[in-house]
Amino acid sequence: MTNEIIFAGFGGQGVLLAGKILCIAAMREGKYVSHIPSYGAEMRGGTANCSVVISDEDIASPVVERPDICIVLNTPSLLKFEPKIKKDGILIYNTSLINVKPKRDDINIMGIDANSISEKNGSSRAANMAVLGFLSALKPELSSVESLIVALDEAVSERNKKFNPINIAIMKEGFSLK
Amino acid sequence: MTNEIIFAGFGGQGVLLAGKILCIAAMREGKYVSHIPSYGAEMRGGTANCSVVISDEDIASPVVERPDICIVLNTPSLLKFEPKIKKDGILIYNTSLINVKPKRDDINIMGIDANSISEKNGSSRAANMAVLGFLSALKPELSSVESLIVALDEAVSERNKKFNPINIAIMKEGFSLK
Amino acid sequence: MCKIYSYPESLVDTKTHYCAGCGHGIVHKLLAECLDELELREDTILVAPVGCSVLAYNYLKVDGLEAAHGRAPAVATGIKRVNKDKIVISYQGDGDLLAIGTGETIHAANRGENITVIFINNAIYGMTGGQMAPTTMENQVTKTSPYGRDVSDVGYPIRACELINTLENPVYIERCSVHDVKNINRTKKALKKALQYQKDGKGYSFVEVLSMCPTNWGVKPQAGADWVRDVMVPYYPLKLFRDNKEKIND
Amino acid sequence: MCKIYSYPESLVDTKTHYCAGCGHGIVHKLLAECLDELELREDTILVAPVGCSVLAYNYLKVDGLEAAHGRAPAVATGIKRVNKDKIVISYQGDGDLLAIGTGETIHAANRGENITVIFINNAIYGMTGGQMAPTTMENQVTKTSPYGRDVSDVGYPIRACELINTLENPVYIERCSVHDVKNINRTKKALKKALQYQKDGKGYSFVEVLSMCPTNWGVKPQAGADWVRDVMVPYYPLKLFRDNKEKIND
Amino acid sequence: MAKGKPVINIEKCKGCELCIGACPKKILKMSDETNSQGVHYPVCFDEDSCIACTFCATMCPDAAIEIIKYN
Amino acid sequence: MAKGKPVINIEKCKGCELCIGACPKKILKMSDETNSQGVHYPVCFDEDSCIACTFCATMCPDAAIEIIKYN
Amino acid sequence: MDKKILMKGNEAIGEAAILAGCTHYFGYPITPQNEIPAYMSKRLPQIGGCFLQAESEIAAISMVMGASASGARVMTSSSSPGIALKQEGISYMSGAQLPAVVVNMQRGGPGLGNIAGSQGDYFQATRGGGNGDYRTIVFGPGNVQELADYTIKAFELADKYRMVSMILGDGFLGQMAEGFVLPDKVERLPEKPWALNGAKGRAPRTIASLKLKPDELLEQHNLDLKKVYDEVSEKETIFDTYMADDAEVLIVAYGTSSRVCRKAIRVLRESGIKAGMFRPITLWPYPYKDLTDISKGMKKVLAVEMSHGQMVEDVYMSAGRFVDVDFYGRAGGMLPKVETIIEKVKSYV
Amino acid sequence: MDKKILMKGNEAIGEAAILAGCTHYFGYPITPQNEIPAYMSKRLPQIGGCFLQAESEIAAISMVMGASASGARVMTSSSSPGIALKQEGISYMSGAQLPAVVVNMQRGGPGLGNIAGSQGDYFQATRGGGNGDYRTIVFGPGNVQELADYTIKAFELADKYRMVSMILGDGFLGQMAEGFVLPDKVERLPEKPWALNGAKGRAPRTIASLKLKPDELLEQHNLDLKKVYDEVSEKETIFDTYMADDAEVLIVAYGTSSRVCRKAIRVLRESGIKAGMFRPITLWPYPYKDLTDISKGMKKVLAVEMSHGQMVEDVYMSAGRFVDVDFYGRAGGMLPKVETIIEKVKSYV
Ligand SMILES: Cc1ncc(C[n+]2csc(CCOP(=O)(O)OP(=O)(O)O)c2C)c(N)n1
Ligand SMILES: Cc1ncc(C[n+]2csc(CCOP(=O)(O)OP(=O)(O)O)c2C)c(N)n1
Ligand code: SF4
Ligand code: SF4
Ligand code: SF4
Ligand code: SF4
Ligand code: SF4
Ligand code: SF4
Ligand SMILES: [Mg+2]
Ligand SMILES: [Mg+2]
Repeated sequence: MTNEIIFAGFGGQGVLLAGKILCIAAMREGKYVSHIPSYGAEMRGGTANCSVVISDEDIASPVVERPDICIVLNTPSLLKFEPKIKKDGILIYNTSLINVKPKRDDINIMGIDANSISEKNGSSRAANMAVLGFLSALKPELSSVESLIVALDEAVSERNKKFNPINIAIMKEGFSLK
Repeated sequence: MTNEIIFAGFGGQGVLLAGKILCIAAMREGKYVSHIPSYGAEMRGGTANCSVVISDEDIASPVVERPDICIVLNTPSLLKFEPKIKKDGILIYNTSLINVKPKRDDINIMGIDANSISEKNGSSRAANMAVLGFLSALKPELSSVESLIVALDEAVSERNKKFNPINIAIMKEGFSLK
Repeated sequence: MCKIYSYPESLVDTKTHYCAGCGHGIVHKLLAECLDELELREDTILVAPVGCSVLAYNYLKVDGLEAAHGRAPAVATGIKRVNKDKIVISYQGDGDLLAIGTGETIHAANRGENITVIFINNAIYGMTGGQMAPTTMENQVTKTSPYGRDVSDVGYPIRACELINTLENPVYIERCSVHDVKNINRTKKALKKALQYQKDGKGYSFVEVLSMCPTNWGVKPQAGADWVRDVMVPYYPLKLFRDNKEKIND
Repeated sequence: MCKIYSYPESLVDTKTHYCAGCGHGIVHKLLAECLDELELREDTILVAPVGCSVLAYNYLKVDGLEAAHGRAPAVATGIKRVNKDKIVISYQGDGDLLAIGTGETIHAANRGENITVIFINNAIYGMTGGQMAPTTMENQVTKTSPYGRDVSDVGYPIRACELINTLENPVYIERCSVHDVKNINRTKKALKKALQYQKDGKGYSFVEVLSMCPTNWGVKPQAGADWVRDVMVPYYPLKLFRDNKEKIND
Repeated sequence: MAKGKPVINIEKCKGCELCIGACPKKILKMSDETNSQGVHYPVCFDEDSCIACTFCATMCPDAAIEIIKYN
Repeated sequence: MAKGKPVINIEKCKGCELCIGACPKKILKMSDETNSQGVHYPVCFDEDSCIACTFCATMCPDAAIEIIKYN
Repeated sequence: MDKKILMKGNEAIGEAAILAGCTHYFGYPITPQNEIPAYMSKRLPQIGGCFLQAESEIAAISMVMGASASGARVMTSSSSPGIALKQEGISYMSGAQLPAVVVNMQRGGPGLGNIAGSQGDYFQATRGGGNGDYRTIVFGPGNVQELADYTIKAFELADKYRMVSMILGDGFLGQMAEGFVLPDKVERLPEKPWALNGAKGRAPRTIASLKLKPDELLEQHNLDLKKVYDEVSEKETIFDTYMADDAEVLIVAYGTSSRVCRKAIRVLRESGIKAGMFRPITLWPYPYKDLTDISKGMKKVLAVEMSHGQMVEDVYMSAGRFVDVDFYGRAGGMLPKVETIIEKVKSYV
Repeated sequence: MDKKILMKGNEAIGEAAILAGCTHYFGYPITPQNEIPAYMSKRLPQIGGCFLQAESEIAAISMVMGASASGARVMTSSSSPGIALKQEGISYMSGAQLPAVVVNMQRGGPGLGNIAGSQGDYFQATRGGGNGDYRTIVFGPGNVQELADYTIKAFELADKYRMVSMILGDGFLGQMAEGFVLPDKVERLPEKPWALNGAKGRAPRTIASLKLKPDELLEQHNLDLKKVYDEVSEKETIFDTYMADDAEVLIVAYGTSSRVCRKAIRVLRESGIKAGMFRPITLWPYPYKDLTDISKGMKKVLAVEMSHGQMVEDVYMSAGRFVDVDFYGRAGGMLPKVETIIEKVKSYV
């Protein structure tokens, strides 16, 4: 089983970190994982995204062109990635910031009010944690929320560990949404 | 028939020009010719020499390692090239400036008082012409003195053509020495 | 009722790839205005550097050539030596002009090539994501000076105008900034003068422009503009160094 | 009866490949004397340039490394960053230091690497047979300026000390000459001071030495020395530009 | 004093807010709405006070502002 | 005034004549003979006048001169 | 606990270099390898080493030369155009027999191209883009684990043979993070009795590539170099195979392309087609002999590259003497397509 | 009267370039090609052209790029280490499809090496020492006449295909003077509708090698380049043979080495041994097909080079598929020995 996932948003939304946490969590559960950011001369300071692959076998290409799952945190990312999702794939989008409606009817679309969840728990910038939690509820085969919590601790720098309790709370709330 | 020749002397003695004139003359007589200066990081401003090949067939290498004929105009050149001459080869050396005696007994050695000939004809720097004339007398198969005279005209720049009469006179005197 | 400010004719009406608040956009606009006003658009060849402005030729309606990183002044030289009657502009960033391109910069200036060099000093390598530039300020943290620029180890930020001002042939050297409206207007005047000089066959001109890279400085655009004013300007004095071959003394 | 002048210990007792009357030989001798007097021979690593002095390491009894053309200051940087307590000398010609090596020259100086750069300015490319150098004089005829250096086309000769003097970190900058005994002695003092500063960990020093290349100037050695005095010195003023980090004003 | 107004090309705007800092009359603020790229853009909340000084437009790195002057 | 004399290493000499120009006493001239490389070298024709100033040696690019001083 | 950690390829190289005893890094930024200098600028000061951002790639390789001559383990890294600029320096270092590790995270070319991963610099790396008859040891790792492992190996062989070693990765490998186990720290570094450190109590020594006099000196030097190169060719080839034992069609690929090929082989095997892979890991010395042996009897050999055909020449010169060789490649920073590989292989059987 | 004149190879290149309509030259001194810039600095001003000594080889190739983009016929020249430095620029020009002629008078390597003639840069020239999948047209002339003739041809093909052409000579060829006939002046230069000269009355145009968006752009560009390269490979190979018709042993050599081989062949023929030679003149595109055809049925093919084996790879990939290939080479600026060639060939028959 191979899952190809894209996380996308704007610069400060932590989509790269979200992908990394998912990878570490899945790796700890024995999966093959790969993570690659889109890098390069896109519009500078604009959208950021990363490709994550979680698989039972070694991974051919880390670059995801047609994702099974797509998590988008802002409007430009929705516009860009919605068309690329595989038929019957999953789109999770951040209703807090995205005011346009996804259009496709051949994929599973889920909105989550990620920024509100984050803010409610005392952080203005942890929408990424909310969607991570939600994803693990939706696709437990990728990683359990417990693994995500362990991975979070591994992924963030010493300096930022103090936010972990809040991040975990947000993750859990995301998890509980399903 | 292939003749491999080295002309050697110090910087201002015109050994490169002598080689060039011989080449042009022989070329005009239908021979294959090549001319290559020693170039590079020898002692700077020290000796200069060139390899000349005159042949009835196309020339393999322009670089002469063991010359048939060697014309040396100063002492360091004699010291350097005498040992390299082929057995039964020819060494022509400038007795005006070279006060050491050639040592080999398996080659034909001829001294010519080239600077005196030059000076006698009114030039302080045409020893090269004297040896050229002498060479053509010695080895007419390389080039006739007439061809050398034509070649001289071709080889020197417009600016220096005014010295041609003197140069020709010196060449002829060299020729007459044999 | 009339439009007193609109985007210049020479500017392509498109969205650039630059970040919000990036100084490159301001300079592009000014350059386009100058080309309009001097009617030079159809006589201009722009050499784009390797840096965030590598696509500058997509935003200005002029012929464009891409140089290898740092080599724009040499490429511009090659162009000018053929297109003697055309306006040739070398547009470069600080990494491009003052690191890898130091030799090309100094020698084109020294020859006094009749070209205009526009130097965007944003104290950082923008395109590659924020590494230390030759112009990075003392103690500034970048991707490759994570502990801040240690001037005792890697040297002080280099002042390009001062360096070039030691050479004989340059005709015009000025340092400007785009951190506020007053300075933007001054920058435009400088660019215009430089192009006018080139048109008149006077020779080499060099316009340095202090500029914002909010993305890699990790600040909001306005804070970036303020940083130019508060940190860069004091070290890189805004002034005219040479005009019409004459050195300007302080 | 005693020998009051002999060749220095640090100089290899051999015949050099230099032409008669070449300034490189004089500078080698002075450098060897300084190494002797400061007892630095066994602590020194010499970076040889590509130029006539490429074989300098054959003439000085020190460890030597050959740099690619123009890259000696960068190579010296690499050495010094490992051999922090050794004396590292970058010995370079004008083509090497000021043409192809412009970038390496400026940046090593700007970093203030604790090395000594000895710059032999003979206004020509010696090794390659006499082409125009960045320091070739106005109207000077060379192999690649057969009609004389046209400063309106290729620029004025570049003054290295003045260029480097715009940077912050250099500790010591002086221009000397070896065209006569008085100046040779001054040059020796400069070299000695530069090495002393390096030994004391003060930082970057730059000693420019005007020097003769009779062969490629097409003159006799004494005429070459006179040409240095009469043509080069007036353009390249012999002076101390900076000492112990302080700029010397005229 | 001259009168006028800024005309903002919403789609070109990248939301840098430099225009806001540049306006001497402080009559620009960022919109609550976003453009198609999700970017907030400036709006002039007091056109009457606009003196058509063009500062906002001059400052804009994205040539997203034009200025109309009333005569 | 000090007294001395130059000792010339004939084989090292390249014949540049710079020593000759450097000598304040003008007591050096080039030899008629040549060394093994065919090079003329300086000779001191008036050692009595030598003041052991070392100028000739200092000037020599080939370290071909040593100076002896008499005490 | 699993010792696997997640790191970007570029950072894995950086940490592995430090574990290998690399104390000096000189480089100049270029995408897609910027994480290497960024990582080194943080880490080297922590271990008392030296990170210096050079003014250019050329200055960087020159600094590497100086540090290497002084006996340090030293590294530089760049990507395609930047590596092109280092060619003269690499040639000089090879001529002077100075060891160092050079990393090339290849991007799309020619020229400025783009910043996606590519394998367009294979010729440059294995044939030498610099001047003269020199060789560098070239590794083509296929994942983050190998990037780390072969960085260690690159330092080891560089010192052992006094040669430049190169890690020939690409933008994808450098940018991607995978799980991998950090290699062990290298505890004993080799002595370098040839290093320059001032001639204290010994004769001065010189390190140079110039060999002027006598005329034969440079020839002899080249023969000496050749002897080293021959020994390396003899002893140091490394390769890997995948389902090659019973294969009828052999795919040859390295680095990122080999990952795609693996996938294709699995799919092919599912449909009963016996495909396998030969994966050279040292690209110079190329494992000619092993490839020749393994390819004998195959129906076809297919070389797959992210280029328009460079490594395939090495396949022609080995497998190609006995088996028909086909080629599939994409240039400009594009990955080969699994489907195309499958299609090609299917057409052979 | 015989129109033959005597000129150094380097000067012959210079004069031929001028006859080809070259108006701009940018270069940096290096032995053994200094006569080219010296010649151009005298001649170009006389015809209203431009000679400029650049501050470095890199600046020179960059100036060439600018002049080429402006539509001029332009040239640069250097020797081995200097050519190594131009690799990035050549890659850029190739990516931007800008024509120019680059002359490499090879010298002994690696590194600074020496200044004698050599053929150690064959890989660099034919495989590309720069980054990415690009090609340059490479000529390997064998005498002064050919230096002149193929300089003309190099300009012609460069413009025709918008590629960089290279004259791959060596120090011996450049320094030697021979008799030769000056080629005719090229009277009609091709139009260059793509050149930059200001967007007067037309849409602005851009010349660049950067191809960022969409992702496939650079791939397409590479495919376009490949199409050109394929056409050149198809149409523009040039080679020569010497006594090959009835030969039993075929020597393959180019440039200076081929001269030595000719001599050896004559000696061999005298002793009744049927040796002959295949001499590639275009080194890229290499005349694979012709060599394959001619070598079929030979007892042996012997590649001779002034290197430790570079062109021989092209021989392996063509003749080598049917005939046993041997190699003889000397590196470091030494000429192959006639006697060794004779010995080798004798051992085959
Ligand atoms: C030879 C080479 N080296 C390095 C790079 C990578 N690179 C691209 S842009 C750049 C520097 C950009 O900084 P700057 O010139 O200051 O321009 P900015 O983006 O800040 O405007 C670098 C190092 C390259 N493309 N080519
Ligand atoms: C990359 C490279 N370019 C050019 C050369 C050729 N070259 C050797 S020395 C030299 C310049 C010598 O001049 P300078 O540096 O002034 O030293 P000098 O010989 O005058 O002391 C040049 C261009 C080279 N060896 N390598
Ligand atoms: S990274 Fe900096 S220089 Fe580049 S576009 Fe963004 S703000 Fe401008
Ligand atoms: S060529 Fe000039 S610099 Fe070189 S050794 Fe001779 S005199 Fe000295
Ligand atoms: S034109 Fe002037 S006053 Fe009006 S909005 Fe713009 S900056 Fe403000
Ligand atoms: S300055 Fe321009 S881009 Fe920035 S917010 Fe104002 S209108 Fe938008
Ligand atoms: S020591 Fe002085 S006086 Fe004596 S010979 Fe030498 S220069 Fe002349
Ligand atoms: S200075 Fe030295 S080399 Fe020159 S002539 Fe005098 S002794 Fe000889
Ligand atoms: Mg910048
Ligand atoms: Mg010089």
